[in-house]
Amino acid sequence: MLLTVDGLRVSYHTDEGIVRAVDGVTFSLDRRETLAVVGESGSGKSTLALSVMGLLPKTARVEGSIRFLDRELTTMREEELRRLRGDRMTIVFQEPMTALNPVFTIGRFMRDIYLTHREGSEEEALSLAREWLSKVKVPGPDKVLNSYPHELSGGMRQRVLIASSLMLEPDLVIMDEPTSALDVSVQAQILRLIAELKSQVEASFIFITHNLGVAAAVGDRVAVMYAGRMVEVASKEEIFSDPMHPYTKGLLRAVPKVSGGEVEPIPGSVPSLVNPPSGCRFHPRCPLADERCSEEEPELRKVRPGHWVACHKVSG
Amino acid sequence: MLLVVEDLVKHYVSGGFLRRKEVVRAVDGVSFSLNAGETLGLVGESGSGKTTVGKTVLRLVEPTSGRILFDGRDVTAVRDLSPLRKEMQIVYQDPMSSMNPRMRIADIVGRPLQIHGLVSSRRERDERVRYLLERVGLSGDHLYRYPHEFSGGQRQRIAIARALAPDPKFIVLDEPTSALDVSVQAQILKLLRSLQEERGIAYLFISHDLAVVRNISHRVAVMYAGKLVEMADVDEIFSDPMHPYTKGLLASVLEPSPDAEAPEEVLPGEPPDPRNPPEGCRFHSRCPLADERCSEEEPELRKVRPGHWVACHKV
Amino acid sequence: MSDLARYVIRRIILAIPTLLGVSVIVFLMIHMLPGDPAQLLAPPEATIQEVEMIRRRLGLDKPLWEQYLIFMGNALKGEFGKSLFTGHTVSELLWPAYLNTLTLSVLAMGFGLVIGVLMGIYAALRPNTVRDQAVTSLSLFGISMPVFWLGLILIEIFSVWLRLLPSGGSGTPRHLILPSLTLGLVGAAYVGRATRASMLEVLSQEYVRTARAYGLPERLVIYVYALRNALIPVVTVAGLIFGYMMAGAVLTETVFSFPGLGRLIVNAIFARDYPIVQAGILVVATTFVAINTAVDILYAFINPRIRLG
Amino acid sequence: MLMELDPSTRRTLRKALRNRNIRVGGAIVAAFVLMGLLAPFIAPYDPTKGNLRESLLPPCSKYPFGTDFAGRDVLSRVIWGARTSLIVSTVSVFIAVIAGVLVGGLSAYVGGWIDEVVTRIVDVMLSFPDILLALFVAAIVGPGLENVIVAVALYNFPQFVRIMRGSALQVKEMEYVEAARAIGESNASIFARYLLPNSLAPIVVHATLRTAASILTAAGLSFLGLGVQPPIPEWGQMMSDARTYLVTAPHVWIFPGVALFITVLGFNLLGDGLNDVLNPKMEV
Repeated sequence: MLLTVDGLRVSYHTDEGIVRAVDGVTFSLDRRETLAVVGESGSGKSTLALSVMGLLPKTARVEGSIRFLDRELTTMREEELRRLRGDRMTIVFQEPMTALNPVFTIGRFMRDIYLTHREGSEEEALSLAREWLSKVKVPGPDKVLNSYPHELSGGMRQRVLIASSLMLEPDLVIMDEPTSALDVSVQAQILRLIAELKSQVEASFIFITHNLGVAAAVGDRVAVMYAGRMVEVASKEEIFSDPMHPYTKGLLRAVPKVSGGEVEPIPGSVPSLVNPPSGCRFHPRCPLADERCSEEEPELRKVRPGHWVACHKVSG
Repeated sequence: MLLVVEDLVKHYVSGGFLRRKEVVRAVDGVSFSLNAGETLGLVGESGSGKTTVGKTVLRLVEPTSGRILFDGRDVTAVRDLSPLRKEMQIVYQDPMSSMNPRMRIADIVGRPLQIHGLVSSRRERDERVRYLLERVGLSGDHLYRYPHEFSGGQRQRIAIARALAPDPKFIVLDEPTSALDVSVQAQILKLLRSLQEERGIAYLFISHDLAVVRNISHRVAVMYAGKLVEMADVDEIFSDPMHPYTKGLLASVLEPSPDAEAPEEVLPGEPPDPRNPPEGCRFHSRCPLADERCSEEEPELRKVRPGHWVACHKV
Repeated sequence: MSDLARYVIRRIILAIPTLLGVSVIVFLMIHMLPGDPAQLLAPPEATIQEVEMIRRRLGLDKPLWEQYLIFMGNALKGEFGKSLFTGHTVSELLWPAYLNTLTLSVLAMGFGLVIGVLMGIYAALRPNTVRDQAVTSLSLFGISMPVFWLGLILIEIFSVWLRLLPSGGSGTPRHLILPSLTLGLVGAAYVGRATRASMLEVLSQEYVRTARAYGLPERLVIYVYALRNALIPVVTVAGLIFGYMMAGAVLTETVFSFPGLGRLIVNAIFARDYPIVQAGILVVATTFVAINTAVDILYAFINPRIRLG
Repeated sequence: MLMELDPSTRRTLRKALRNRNIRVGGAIVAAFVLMGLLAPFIAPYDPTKGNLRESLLPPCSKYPFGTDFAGRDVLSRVIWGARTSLIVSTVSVFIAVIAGVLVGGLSAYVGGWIDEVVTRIVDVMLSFPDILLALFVAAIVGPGLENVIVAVALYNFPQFVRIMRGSALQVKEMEYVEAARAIGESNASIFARYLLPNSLAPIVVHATLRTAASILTAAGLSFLGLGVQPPIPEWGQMMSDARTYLVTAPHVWIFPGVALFITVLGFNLLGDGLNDVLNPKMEV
């Protein structure tokens, strides 16, 4: 296993109370595997990404274990963690507009990444950067190296970030909604690019998205999160052909499709993470919920080989 | 015809004194019409001008040229917009930023009633607001709360209640569900449809999301770089798209299905800079079918079948 | 023309109407004063004939716009007429005093910038800790401190008790220490506040998180990636503070009997030596506009985005 | 209905009361205001009458702050000085706020060439940095209490125009202003119901901070002899008088300086606190 997350809990103290952003998440990731993590706002998917990267704000409280390359990340010294970041594990954020420093050129940024983690000259850094910009199909890599972020389009900036995160051939790449800020046509290009790159590099991917279609297009396995918990994990084929958790089922019925058909909303809204519902967090919106659901928190358990569900109402 | 838009143009001119002069051709000759009780879905990527069309129709943005007829009246010519404001409304993408944070719900939803003289007392206003809130699925007790005390979906319901208040015939819905979670989006779509059935309101539904447009529209118009490229009935445009851009867009959409894969790259490049759109057909730089003519001559939007309009030399 | 060149030229041209406005106001000063300008510009004991002569000599009988053009023409040549009482030309008095004030302000500014930026960064890196609060309180004290009172305290400490430095006067570098320290401390307080606020803002930006996400060393993240952005607004504040120092020097110069422009202006106000007052105020305001224009141009070099604006 | 506060106002109020800057600053300002208001009752002596035989006495039991060169009680003069500073700063800031909010707000809302002209005029006024504009005005109208108020108000005015204009321009671009037009609100109503209430937070903060700065400016003018004239007691003027006895009688300039410093500090603390509460930034 490349990455094993076990019983991860992340909470923050705020004026309103304790926010339990991630509340007991367990999963693992193989080499060269892509896990798509799907969830609505407040499901904790981005917090999960940041906690693996060790990028949570200092005020966050982290419990549980994150093992990466057989080393425990939660107790690792910041300096050691820093050496892993950008080298062995990288992350691509959602907003390519604000993720790049406005006063430095692309070349400067990519050079700094290289020189931070590798012994080498500036020329080597820039030639590797140029090579990777070509691999992500940036037209005119030399010109882009000398450009400032505001001179590039959103799609180009996202390609630059992808090149930056793959340049040092990491073991793990986390993509946090990398296409959500892009137009449909550009999103398609980026997803195609990622699919092609996946076959060229050794890395594993965690792909975070709120878009079920995107998850289906990129994931080998899909994990569905709700209110800080993982409610269902299965292979892409199973989760979309045979969803078992009522939330996954509801989500699939609620999303409109270009092929047409009616949508069926899930009643209610996403719960607050300050004071989440007792028992199963989905029970107030769940058509199957009974008394037990409001009292006892369901464990994520294996109902079939490779198919895990956290629901009292699913047997198997 | 409730609404007829003819050759609508909106150019933004910026620059001036020692600043580079720039003309942004946000909307460049758009024509369409809308029947009472009908929903026209207006689809396009960012910078296509779809939002500008919506706002120009309401004259929240002054058109550069063109004609807008609403219910037989020339919207572009009237001096006093007040009577039109009562009949045409708008719902924005982000309900939080479209509400005055220092107003209570009673005022936000009640102002249109007061402005247009539809209520005579505060009590009557509150009664009406209470009714409207309940109609959009909120508790009437929320009257004296502020917008920030609600969730995104609830806020969008409040925005819909505000638009509904003066009992309009027409509402521009500008990406009304884009900021919402999937599970809540479906609720809002359902609400919008039931309101339309109940009151016969016409919608101009602006969205970048083809699946959402398919769900709610009767007819669909596709915009690209300030122009309409295709317009047809909803089923026809999704089953038989004719413009290469529409085809590309449809192929780019991802469906949550077990055999889904990353789409083939059908639309290379990015939408053009509206300050400097390509000559000829604006789509030719990204079009797989483009030939010389496409780069020189701008195609007209023409009827290729009853109710199906396409602007392409190759169709 | 490049965007940058265009921006620089536009910024310089935009300063012109401001300077014209300033010159009109300063020019009109004589006419805003209660009484007859010629009378005001004449020595108190002058006869009616003498006043009339002065009126003609100074062109006060001509239309206002013509007088303004003459005033401006002379001002552009650096000529502001003669002092009413001392017999010197205004330029003879003005430029040495200006140079003194400039020296004082530049020293104070240098001091204020270094201390202020360091304080600001120090505080911003440990927000809401005791050390941050100490620095924040210190800068709050600084901006609440009457500059003339601070000057008196420093005199009491360094001149009266410790007998280290002169309490006033000019001539040697030692005379500059206390006045520039006084001004510089207040400047440091303003710069420190601006730096802290700006640095905190920048540290919360996504690109800082990105830099950390790629494992860049904290020192690089803070002192290069963040600081470069954080200093952009500080540059603006620094321009304003420099103006504050030029003008605020009035009080400091009075406390330390330092022969600068401020003291020249104040003494001229008391003596009703209006040509000096006019010239002095015009020079300070012009310097201020020039500095702010320079700052805006500098801005465009630090921040590649501004050039488009 | 009117008496009960809505939840968001109550929350802001609760936040304000928990804010240390507001508590400390507010207490100082309150003490200063009380001192100014109650000066006739709490000052032990007449601030203007002195006994030349008791000139320049160091602090003692009879005169806790000592006496000045004219034998006047420094404590009483410090207390009465609060009244002078209070009048000058609040009146001048009040005038500047009202004028600045109207001019800046309308300029931003109307836009076009009017806005262009207003901006140029403000630029010109702001080209006289800091105390210089006040000095210029004082040179023309001469010293005296009313003239200091005019000078300081004139020096504050362009700042409020600029802040209000900036704030209003920002608000003007907000979607809710467009939404207000969409429901048919009139221009006057948009200005009064949408633009003004949402632009005021920075004005409130700035008015507090400018009060602090104005106290300093007024004291500075008086220190130069161009401000409030004797016999009206004023802190800056007291310090100016004391410069002659810098070494022999430091109590004459130390105490008014302390009063001035603490008062200004109080307003600055209050302003910072209000800024924390009214313009919350993201927490790091």
